[in-house]
Amino acid sequence: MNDIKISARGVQVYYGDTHAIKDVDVDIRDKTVTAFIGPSGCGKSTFLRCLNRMNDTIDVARVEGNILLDGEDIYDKRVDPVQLRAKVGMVFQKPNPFPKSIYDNIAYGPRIHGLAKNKAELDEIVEKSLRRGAIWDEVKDRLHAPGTGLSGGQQQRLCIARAVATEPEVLLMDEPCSALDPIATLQVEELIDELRENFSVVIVTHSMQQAARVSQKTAFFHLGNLVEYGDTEQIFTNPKDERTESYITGRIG
Amino acid sequence: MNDIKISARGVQVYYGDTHAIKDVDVDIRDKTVTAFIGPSGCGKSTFLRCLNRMNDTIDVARVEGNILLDGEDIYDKRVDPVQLRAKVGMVFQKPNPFPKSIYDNIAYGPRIHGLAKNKAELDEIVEKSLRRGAIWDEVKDRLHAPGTGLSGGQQQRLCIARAVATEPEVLLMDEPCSALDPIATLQVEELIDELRENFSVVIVTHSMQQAARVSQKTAFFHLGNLVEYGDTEQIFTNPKDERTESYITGRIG
Amino acid sequence: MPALWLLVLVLVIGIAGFIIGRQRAMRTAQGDIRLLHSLPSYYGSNVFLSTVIPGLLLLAVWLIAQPLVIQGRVAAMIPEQGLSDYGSLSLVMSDVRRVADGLDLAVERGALTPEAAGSIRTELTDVRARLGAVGVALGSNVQPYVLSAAQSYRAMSATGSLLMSVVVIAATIAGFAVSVLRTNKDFRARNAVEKVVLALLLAAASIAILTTVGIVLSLIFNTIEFFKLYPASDFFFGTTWSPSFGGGSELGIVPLFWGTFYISLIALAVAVPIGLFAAIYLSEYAGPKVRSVAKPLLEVLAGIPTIVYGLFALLTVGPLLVSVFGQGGMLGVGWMRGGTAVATAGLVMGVMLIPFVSSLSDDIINAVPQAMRDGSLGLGATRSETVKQVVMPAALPGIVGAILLAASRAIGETMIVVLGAGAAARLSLNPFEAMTTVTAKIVSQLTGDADFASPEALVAFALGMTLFVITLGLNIVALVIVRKYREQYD
Amino acid sequence: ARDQVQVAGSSTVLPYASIVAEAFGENFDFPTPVVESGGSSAGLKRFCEGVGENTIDIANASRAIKSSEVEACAANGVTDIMEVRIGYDGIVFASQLNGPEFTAFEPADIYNALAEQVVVDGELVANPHNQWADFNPELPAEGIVAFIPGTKHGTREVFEEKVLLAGCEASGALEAMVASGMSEEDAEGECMSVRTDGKSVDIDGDYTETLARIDSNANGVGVFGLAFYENNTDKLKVATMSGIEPTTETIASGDYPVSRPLYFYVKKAHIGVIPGLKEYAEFFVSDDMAGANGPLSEYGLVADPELAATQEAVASEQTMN
Amino acid sequence: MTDFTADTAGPGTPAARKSSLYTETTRTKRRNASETRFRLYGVAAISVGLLFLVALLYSIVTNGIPAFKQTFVTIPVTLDAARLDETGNRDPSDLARVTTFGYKPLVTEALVTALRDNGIAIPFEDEGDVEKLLSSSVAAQVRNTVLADPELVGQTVEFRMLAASRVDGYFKGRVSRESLARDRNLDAEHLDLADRMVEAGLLQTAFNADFIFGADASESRPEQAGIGVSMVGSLFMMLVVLVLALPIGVASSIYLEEFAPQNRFTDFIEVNISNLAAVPSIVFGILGLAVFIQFAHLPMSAPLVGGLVLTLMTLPTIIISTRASLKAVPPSIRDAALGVGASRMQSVFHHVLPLAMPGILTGTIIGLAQALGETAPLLLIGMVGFIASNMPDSIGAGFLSPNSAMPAQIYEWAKRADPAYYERAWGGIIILLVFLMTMNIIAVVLRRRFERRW
Ligand SMILES: Nc1ncnc2c1ncn2[C@@H]1O[C@H](COP(=O)(O)OP(=O)(O)OP(=O)(O)O)[C@@H](O)[C@H]1O
Ligand SMILES: Nc1ncnc2c1ncn2[C@@H]1O[C@H](COP(=O)(O)OP(=O)(O)OP(=O)(O)O)[C@@H](O)[C@H]1O
Ligand SMILES: [Mg+2]
Ligand SMILES: [Mg+2]
Ligand SMILES: O=P([O-])([O-])[O-]
Repeated sequence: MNDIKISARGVQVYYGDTHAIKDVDVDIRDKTVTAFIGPSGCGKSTFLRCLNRMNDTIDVARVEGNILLDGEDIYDKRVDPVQLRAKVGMVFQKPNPFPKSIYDNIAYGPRIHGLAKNKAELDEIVEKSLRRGAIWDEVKDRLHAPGTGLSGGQQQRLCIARAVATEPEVLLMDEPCSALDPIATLQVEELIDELRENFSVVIVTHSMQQAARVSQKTAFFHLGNLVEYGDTEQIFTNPKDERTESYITGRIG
Repeated sequence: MNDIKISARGVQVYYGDTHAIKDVDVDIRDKTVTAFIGPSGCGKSTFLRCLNRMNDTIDVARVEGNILLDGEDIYDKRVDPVQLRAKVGMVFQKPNPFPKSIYDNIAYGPRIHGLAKNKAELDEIVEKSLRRGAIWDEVKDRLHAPGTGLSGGQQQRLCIARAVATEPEVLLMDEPCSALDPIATLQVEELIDELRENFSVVIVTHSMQQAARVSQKTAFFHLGNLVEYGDTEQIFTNPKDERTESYITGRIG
Repeated sequence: MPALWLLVLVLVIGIAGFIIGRQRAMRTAQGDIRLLHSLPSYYGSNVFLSTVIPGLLLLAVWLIAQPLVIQGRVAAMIPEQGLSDYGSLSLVMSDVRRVADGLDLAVERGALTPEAAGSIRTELTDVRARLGAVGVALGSNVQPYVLSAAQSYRAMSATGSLLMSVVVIAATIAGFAVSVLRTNKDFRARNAVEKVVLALLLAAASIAILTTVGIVLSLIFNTIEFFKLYPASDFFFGTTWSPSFGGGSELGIVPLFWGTFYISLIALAVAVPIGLFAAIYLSEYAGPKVRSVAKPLLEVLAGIPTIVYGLFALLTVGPLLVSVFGQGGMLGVGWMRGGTAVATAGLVMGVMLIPFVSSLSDDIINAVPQAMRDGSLGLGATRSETVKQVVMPAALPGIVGAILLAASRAIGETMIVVLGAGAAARLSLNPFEAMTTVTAKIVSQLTGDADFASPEALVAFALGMTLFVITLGLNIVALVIVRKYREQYD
Repeated sequence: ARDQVQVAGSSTVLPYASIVAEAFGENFDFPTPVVESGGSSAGLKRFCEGVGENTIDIANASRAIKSSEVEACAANGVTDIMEVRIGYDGIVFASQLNGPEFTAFEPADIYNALAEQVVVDGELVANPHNQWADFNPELPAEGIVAFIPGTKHGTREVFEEKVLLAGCEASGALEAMVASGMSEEDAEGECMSVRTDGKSVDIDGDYTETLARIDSNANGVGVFGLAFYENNTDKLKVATMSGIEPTTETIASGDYPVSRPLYFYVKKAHIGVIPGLKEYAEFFVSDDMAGANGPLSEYGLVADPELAATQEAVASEQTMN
Repeated sequence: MTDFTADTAGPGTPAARKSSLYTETTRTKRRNASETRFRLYGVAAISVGLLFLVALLYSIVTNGIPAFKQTFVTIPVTLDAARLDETGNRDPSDLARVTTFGYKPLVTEALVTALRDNGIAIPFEDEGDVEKLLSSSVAAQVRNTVLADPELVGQTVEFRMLAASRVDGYFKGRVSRESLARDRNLDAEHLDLADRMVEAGLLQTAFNADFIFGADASESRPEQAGIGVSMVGSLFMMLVVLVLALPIGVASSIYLEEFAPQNRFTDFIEVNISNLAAVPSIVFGILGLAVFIQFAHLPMSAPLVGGLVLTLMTLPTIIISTRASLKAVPPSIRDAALGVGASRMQSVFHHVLPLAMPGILTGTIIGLAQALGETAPLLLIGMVGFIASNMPDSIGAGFLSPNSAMPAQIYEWAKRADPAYYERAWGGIIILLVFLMTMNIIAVVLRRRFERRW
């Protein structure tokens, strides 16, 4: 049941001359939440963006190595990055709602993927997604107000809802709770837990507690290297690498 | 010594028809760290932006009530918002580095305020600010690379350093550590502590721990109302309002 | 079948294809669009495109190729005598084509029966008169060999167009069938359609290249002709421009280029600051009301015909400048001898160019994210500091584009120069002196009275070509500089 | 198929051609011909581009076709060309109605005012004159400003040959030049060169531009077509040349020296093909139109004394040589 | 930890920092002064632009308004059957044989009669001289009326005819008795006559709809000239430009900005486009003549060809502005779309393009304005000159039959000798500008709807 969903081998990422990700091997399991932790600037977002080829959009970025999704090389020429991204959804570190209405923000993905047969179904998807993003109550009366007029945390949840609406098989979440209060955080964590039943989730977080709460696997990055990867419990209770230990106990940053 | 730095009375903010801040009275003391806490979308950022009139830039926003800085009404006609903002600095919720080099991002404020007599002094200010922003080590070799090419957390620290570089009397920080790892968070908290010796700091945060660690005063916002305001210790140990209690104990969001 | 009807038929099949493709896709997915690879309309579009494109391509190729093929075969039928009569094969052939077209028209108008058109003989019929009656211009009487060539030409064309109809329709239906058959729920319809759209986008971009080729081709022959008559070195390095009808003209391009450069410079010196400041004011300071009125009003400046600007320069601005800078003028400097001057034309041209800078820049500045402004204002910057140091650098690439566009228009402008700057070519530094530009001289030599085969008239083409090459060079330099700048920054 | 006559060429002939075209359209069943402007050269060039519907039928010209152009025509298959002279264009000197008394010029005056080199006290020198009175006390003591046709205009050629060259001879400058060792030909060329110090202003535009310049410059003297002058007598006053006042009569009789013939050229191959082509050509030179009292002469065309011969030639479709 | 220095001294002297908000520090004063200056530059820039606009519009309107009024003569004309229809059977082809030259005396006599009937003495030796009061178009007007309704022959019909341009000029203040002293066309007596005719109600000045809807007229009768037909020519040209230039321009910008790989070929296209912007418009005319008329055998003087030439000329403007505004759309928007699984094509067409719309519309406004006012390229494809066609009777004819364009018409009028054409040229400019503004309004309104900040 817990097969490998994504398998990365020897991944290198360069931004121009900067070597941002250094030879990372990692396996992301299906129906599992994997947490990426590590100090700011260590390459978590960069690596995350490799997994659905979002780095393609950065001119200076160059990716090497192999990344297999369900055994297929996602950097293969035959692969359509669009289809890949429909399968591997993403919540970005900086909330980026479309300058459209809240409704359209959510409905966009389902529309282009043909997930709804008619308007009623679409409405249903939008409501469900907003509920899952724990923002329904706050926006249900202003679905047609612009998404850019929301507060920081609301925008973040909107983006989570938007990503969930397309029902990806893998969801990459870059610090999805950074602007959320504890309750909202809890709700998002519940969402993640729920998603895990069918899908695979990768979450970048700076909160050890959160990593410990939601993830089964944890990867610790440091200066572009994947230092340690293993069961969350083991990483937090019994780290093998001393850098991991220092980080968890708050000694390196 | 701990005089009132900012005093707000009957502040109301409307975004078009939405009543985002409802009749808030609050006193912000000098040489004190004040934490604003509350669920996402409750109006923390909105209120923060009132304090240095950043809401002026939002067309639909309308501010009513009185806000006094050192006893002077900042919404008075005679007040130049530019001078006000030089005194009351701000770190925004979403990191917004200028599309310029890292160096120029920091040097921008000192340049316009004439804080440096010459290039050497400016270099010094830049280095000092980057150190205070806890990002010097990461960027010292790429000071002339664009600030937009930094990681999320690095951008956030860059923006903190940028705000500190102009040496404001009051520093408003909207979730300054949301994208930071624990070590970097700690460093920023130390910075805040240090700033407190001479200045006044207002910080919005979703982390109760952080609020408890750095602040002396805490204000709890809920649905646009200031529900409770008092000594941090008292708020966290013995809240008067039950909504406060619910929030702190994680029951309302 | 005429090409137009063929075209309509192909399009109709294509539209039917769209509907059928869409339906078929839905059917293969049992009416559940979630099972489809792409949205249903992509399947429809895919069938439409696969149906229409082969047909249209074939049609286009055929329409171009058929005359060439037939011409080759008919040309082989022309006897020796034809060449000596006409002087060249192409002249004979143009007559053959004209006669053939005439026969077609005659048949169409009922002046000839189809059989008669195929069998008439010059010995028996005055073909020229018969064709003239239906409105076909023939240069001379029709030779027997021309007529028979024309008749075979018609016969071949008829067979050719029949064949064309068959082939085009076959290709259309084949495209239709293949794409409909390929339509099933797993077919990557979106990718297929997007590939075609991308090709269309590329084709649109390539029109610029075709235009360039067209311009070069329409200038080059006369330019070569010119250089046969007039030494290139005198043209490129001569500092005197004085054409005259009787020959012995001096046609040095240098003063014209100097005039072009000088006038454009002054025009930009007027338009760029005014346009930029106006754009900044509109996007950063003005309220929505002011903006929504002032911007379109300024845009009217771009729509006033240039002849009005020319008259404005001649009648208003010129005399005004003379009253300031002329002899006995307000400044008493006496720099300006007449109303027509570089400064007059430059000033007025600058006014015309204001909206090119202001409107485009305003849009670009407006597109800079508000967060950038907030960042700067939050540090205690004034609005002008924000504009100058944060907004403008962010908007710079677009603004540079707008300024280059304005500069290009300045180089290409004619009427304002003719009326505002005068017609005399001169090399001088005094901006209050009359001068003229390359473009103005292209127009005047082209519409002048000189012998059209003389260097004085042909020089228009050489001027056009030279200007074209030089601006091309400048654009390459600009591109390289912009690239360099961008690379340093990243 | 094209069913209207297509004409292009000289802007000097354009007004006459358009009057004819308009009347032609009113009185015949053919559509009104299209008369394009764009200059004699451009018109002839398009005329010579070939035979066929996508080429023009008639080229208007304010000068005779050149032999090199005839050759170019022939090279493109345009061989049978009919040349039709419609009359003469008078060229006059005029100045602001209320300006100085520029009412009588001699060619020598114009030469002395505008030439590059003039004779002063028997010496050939670069033109030193600033005022008209400097060389002819009978002329006003006003600064010299003249607006003459630019080198693109056919009028310039006439101005050079019939005024400057004549003035050069009359003022003795030609003699002086030859005496100084110049060849006859070079001297004639030198006679026709105009001073470049700004006192003589080339006008590349049309007469309305010259008029506008004179309007704003009281001392200006300009060169105009007779028809243009006659339409603007409320602003301009004309000067006599060698004592002769320019009128259609004096020009037709040849007394007034400065004039040039106007032509149009017909592509014979198009006759009988383009409907109305021959009718238009005949109508143009008919007495009703081009005769001495016809609308053309009313507008300012100097009627051709040999009009009858021209009508004859058009009727018989006579081509050039 | 290393990032900290123990420098806690605090910046700035507290005394200086405790300055009041109400008083500006010297530095703020200086900066605010520069702010005010900067703002003033903006106001000044816009004022200068608007000032020029007002000056231009003022001279256009004052010069052009008289063109909208015209002087008419209303008299009865006896359509003498003996002279108009010798055969007497009212056969149209026989009627047509009498030319305008035959009608002219008829009209002149009618005027003389009308004057006599109203008791106005004719001051000329030759009574026929009164005909100079009338436009030379009247004979054609009467003839056309007769040809349209042969039954009128033999009757007396009242006609409203155009007065000659100089008479018209007299009532507009352009012509005075003094100025006629040296005029061959009209004498001062004619003006006296005209004044009497006004008193008698034979002559009146009225709004001239024919100026707006009519066709060009020859040089000898400015009073008849109208801009309507060339306005239709411009309209058809603008249709061609809009339908071709906007999609092609936007498509090539999208390709270059969003999809083009960085290589020689795209560099080449890019340089070409910016270079085309600098090609003088007349060169596009040369190109149009060579390609569309001589090579592709499209008809001469046709708005279709004009539209094609102007399309090529307008493309660079639209492309350059579209590219600039595509570039200005922040990448986060593209990321957001790609992140939910949109293709690049979708992200561009669904998100980027709408955000770039203001710039695209600006380019379109400016490009079309430029195309609408351009004369030079039309010179070479036969749209400048005397092209007095009728209104096209079908859409196809609108594109293909010979026509002029508004700027070409205005340019021609401005060159004509009769001063009456001068006011018509300006009047034409008024109509051109009204046309332009109507065209722009749609784009301006659209643009306002798309404008937003993010
Ligand atoms: N520009 C705007 N236009 C309209 N409504 C807005 C705008 N900005 C904020 N709001 C609304 O005002 C309310 C308060 O927003 P604010 O940004 O102050 O919340 P916040 O407390 O900062 O929340 P968060 O913790 O999520 O950042 C929210 O309901 C939000 O949707
Ligand atoms: N567009 C870019 N151009 C150049 N360098 C970049 C770019 N994006 C990121 N980097 C650099 O690559 C490194 C890794 O960045 P990344 O964004 O992956 O960090 P991160 O682990 O997500 O950090 P954070 O927790 O702060 O978001 C950093 O040193 C950063 O400065
Ligand atoms: Mg990151
Ligand atoms: Mg907030
Ligand atoms: O146009 P023109 O040839 O008569 O000068």
